[in-house]
Amino acid sequence: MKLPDKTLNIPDAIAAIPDGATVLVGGFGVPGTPFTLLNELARQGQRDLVLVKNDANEAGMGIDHLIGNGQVRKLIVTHLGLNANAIAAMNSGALEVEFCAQGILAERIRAGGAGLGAILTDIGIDTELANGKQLVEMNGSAMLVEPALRADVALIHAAIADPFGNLGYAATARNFNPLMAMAATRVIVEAEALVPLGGLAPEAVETTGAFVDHVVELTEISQEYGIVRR
Amino acid sequence: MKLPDKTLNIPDAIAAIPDGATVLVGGFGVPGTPFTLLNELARQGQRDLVLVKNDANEAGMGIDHLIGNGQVRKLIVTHLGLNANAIAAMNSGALEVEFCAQGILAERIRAGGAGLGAILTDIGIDTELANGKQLVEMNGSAMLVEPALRADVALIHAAIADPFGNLGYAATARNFNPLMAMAATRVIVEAEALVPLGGLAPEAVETTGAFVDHVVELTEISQEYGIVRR
Amino acid sequence: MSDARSRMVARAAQEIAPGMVVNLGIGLPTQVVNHLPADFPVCLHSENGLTGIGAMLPYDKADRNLIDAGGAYVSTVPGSAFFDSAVSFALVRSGRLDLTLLGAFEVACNGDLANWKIPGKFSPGAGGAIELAQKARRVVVMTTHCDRKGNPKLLDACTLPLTARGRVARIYTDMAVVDVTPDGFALRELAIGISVADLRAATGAPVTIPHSDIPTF
Amino acid sequence: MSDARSRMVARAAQEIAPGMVVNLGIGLPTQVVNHLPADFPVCLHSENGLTGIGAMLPYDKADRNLIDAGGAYVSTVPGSAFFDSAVSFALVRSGRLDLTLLGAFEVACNGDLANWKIPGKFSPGAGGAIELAQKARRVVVMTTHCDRKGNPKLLDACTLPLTARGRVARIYTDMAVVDVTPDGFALRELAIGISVADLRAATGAPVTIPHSDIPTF
Repeated sequence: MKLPDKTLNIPDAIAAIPDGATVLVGGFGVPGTPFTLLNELARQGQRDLVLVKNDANEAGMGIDHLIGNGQVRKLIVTHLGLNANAIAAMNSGALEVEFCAQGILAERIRAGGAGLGAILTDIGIDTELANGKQLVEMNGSAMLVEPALRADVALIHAAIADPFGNLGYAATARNFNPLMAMAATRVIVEAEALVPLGGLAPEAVETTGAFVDHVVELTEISQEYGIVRR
Repeated sequence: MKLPDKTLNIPDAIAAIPDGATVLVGGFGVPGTPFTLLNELARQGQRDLVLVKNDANEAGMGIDHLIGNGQVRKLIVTHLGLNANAIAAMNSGALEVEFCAQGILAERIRAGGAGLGAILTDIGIDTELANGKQLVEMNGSAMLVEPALRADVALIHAAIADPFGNLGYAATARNFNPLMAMAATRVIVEAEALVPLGGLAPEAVETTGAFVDHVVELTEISQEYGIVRR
Repeated sequence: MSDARSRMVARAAQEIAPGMVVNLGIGLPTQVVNHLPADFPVCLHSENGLTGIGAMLPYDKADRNLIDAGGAYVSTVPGSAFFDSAVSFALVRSGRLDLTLLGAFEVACNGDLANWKIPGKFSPGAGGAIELAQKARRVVVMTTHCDRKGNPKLLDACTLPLTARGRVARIYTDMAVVDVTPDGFALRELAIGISVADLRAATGAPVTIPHSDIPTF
Repeated sequence: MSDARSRMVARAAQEIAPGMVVNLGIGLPTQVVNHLPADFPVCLHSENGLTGIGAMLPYDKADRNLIDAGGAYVSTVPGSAFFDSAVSFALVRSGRLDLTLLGAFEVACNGDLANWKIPGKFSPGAGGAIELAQKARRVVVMTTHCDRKGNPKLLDACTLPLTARGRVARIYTDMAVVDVTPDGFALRELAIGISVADLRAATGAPVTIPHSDIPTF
């Protein structure tokens, strides 16, 4: 026995995404955003997408390209603060935006990855984020039902991967990536470095390859991944 | 600024546990069981404890000492398979036992550590593990409400720790330890090795010390931690 | 191990397709790996937090911190990964476990499985069995056809507390390969030397017999 | 930064007790760390997955993968740890965050906080603000006493969408230190040069004034 090889090229990995797909996108700001996979998705032009991401990147990078192309029907996000384009698209009605508390978005995705139905939480009670949500009484307190969020596809950025899809992340580029890597039917990973099986120690693996479908190695780290001088 | 120092000696760490406490105990079989902390708890003799653990260890080791001493009022566990003493105590009525599906026990503890109220799951539906549990309807399907499990104390075994309580685990000694280390008011860690701040790389930390209250260094690895020849 | 049981194990090994993530129950199921080629691409999962289970190790070579869910000392392979118990069952529940091979006390012709409790006799707790049986993409049972007293384990309905309802797809026994179909048990293959009459006598529910030749194993 | 604001920041730094885990909101709150001694034992938390935030770094020394939740390039300290976004908010919600210092649009005299949305003008989403405000053990606000137009931010009731209800314990402004008590706002300290009359004029709700001397900062 040996562990299966899941390496693939970028165009073929992205070509498996159909129109209308719900897509989880890793990253918090620049770190951990799979820019190369997103650029290929922009190039291939799949439409009517529902994107789930912490933020909307900044104007001119990452998912902003997809929003600008009109490929995105809906965005589930915790904030849009740094992307004026996305705010404008939301305000004009061109883009449907669902806001979620940051940790609850993380938990909803994790619940999807963990095969749970939902979590019960009091986060957001007394705020407009509770509007329209199912309530359950538990020990005399009202709790919100926050449904698990599972997607068709997850686009993940890793610092290091092996061919089975075991992953390691760099610093705060971890963020939503390990959660999203558990929560999609098709998990596509771009890795800055691809090492042979055994190149990642079992203790150092942050996402087991058992959750991963495709691994692509980045041949260059483009400027988008770099320092942003504001 | 520097990170706080949480090192303490074993008797003082355990002395903070009162009678009647609910105590999470790490480990799956031998690996990850905090034998030294448990032995001190057996020596100090706190009573009326509720223990939460994957299993009941084996006769003559770990929580079996506490059960044998009559210190345990109730045990929440996934199975008792290897401990005939525990099964006998349960069958005689001396020990109350609540069984939980293994992954659901993990999720209930994690939910406690994550400050959630509960998880909704279909695991156990159609089995007697569903008996008496609250049901919620979600999208037309019945889901069980599995309440978050938080405890007064967690007893954790780590391979390596720094004084702030950042932890690393060895191999399958990880198991329930990182989950339990998030889910108690007082988290007490025994570590096989204590390294200075900075001795664990930030990427290698498996539990951030922000969850940990006390760190004790083991001065010897007693026979209980060793290979069991069956 | 009897010859028929050995052939059952070898036959069940063919359940494992390239690329699968597989969880093997304690006991006989773990032995199917002995029938896979050295370069066969598969990922073995252990509930206590390991993907990529390697060979079992003798005590003098064992790592005290590295066991499988049955408590056996095992090794890693290139590409193994460790994780906590929550992640381990996340994998099981979220559809990433392609196959589980489990033992059974009873299997019913509607796919119900009982393999964790005999009231009054054996009630150590289910461990991870309920999640494996309820959520693996394919649930396959491997068991002796009858219990030690000769009573059938393949039944019209389970009498013991259930592990999961309607989840068993196929059963490998020392007498036959039997599928669970919408019409109940359906014979697929017979062990060498077993007749249809033998099988019917040893089975506690009707079994559909194919009209064509019945393969043997 | 004005002198009064500098003194507000310095005064607010005294909120941080040894051993605390602290989350500092974007902007002025992050500056309180400049008023702590080098060996002060504290753990700074960043929502994007970091405990042990080190100094901010200039662009030419920054690590492209190491930012705080506000997007600033930061460094680690000995004992820093990285984790995912779920663990990061697990820490916040489960009571491990001793203190958060947040900015505000409005604070009401019952402790209500509004700091994430101005309908029709500013609605980028709350990010992690709701969880910080709802679950930190102690929620302290640091803000100018009035907005840019001179309107009070400390009010009888919030007019903007709430971040959290009844959670603010204390407010540091460029005019005063004000506690939220069961009887509403209570003055604790005044900025140098500010009178009780100044404070009352700039506050949109009654303020209880102590009978004894009022300390200044």
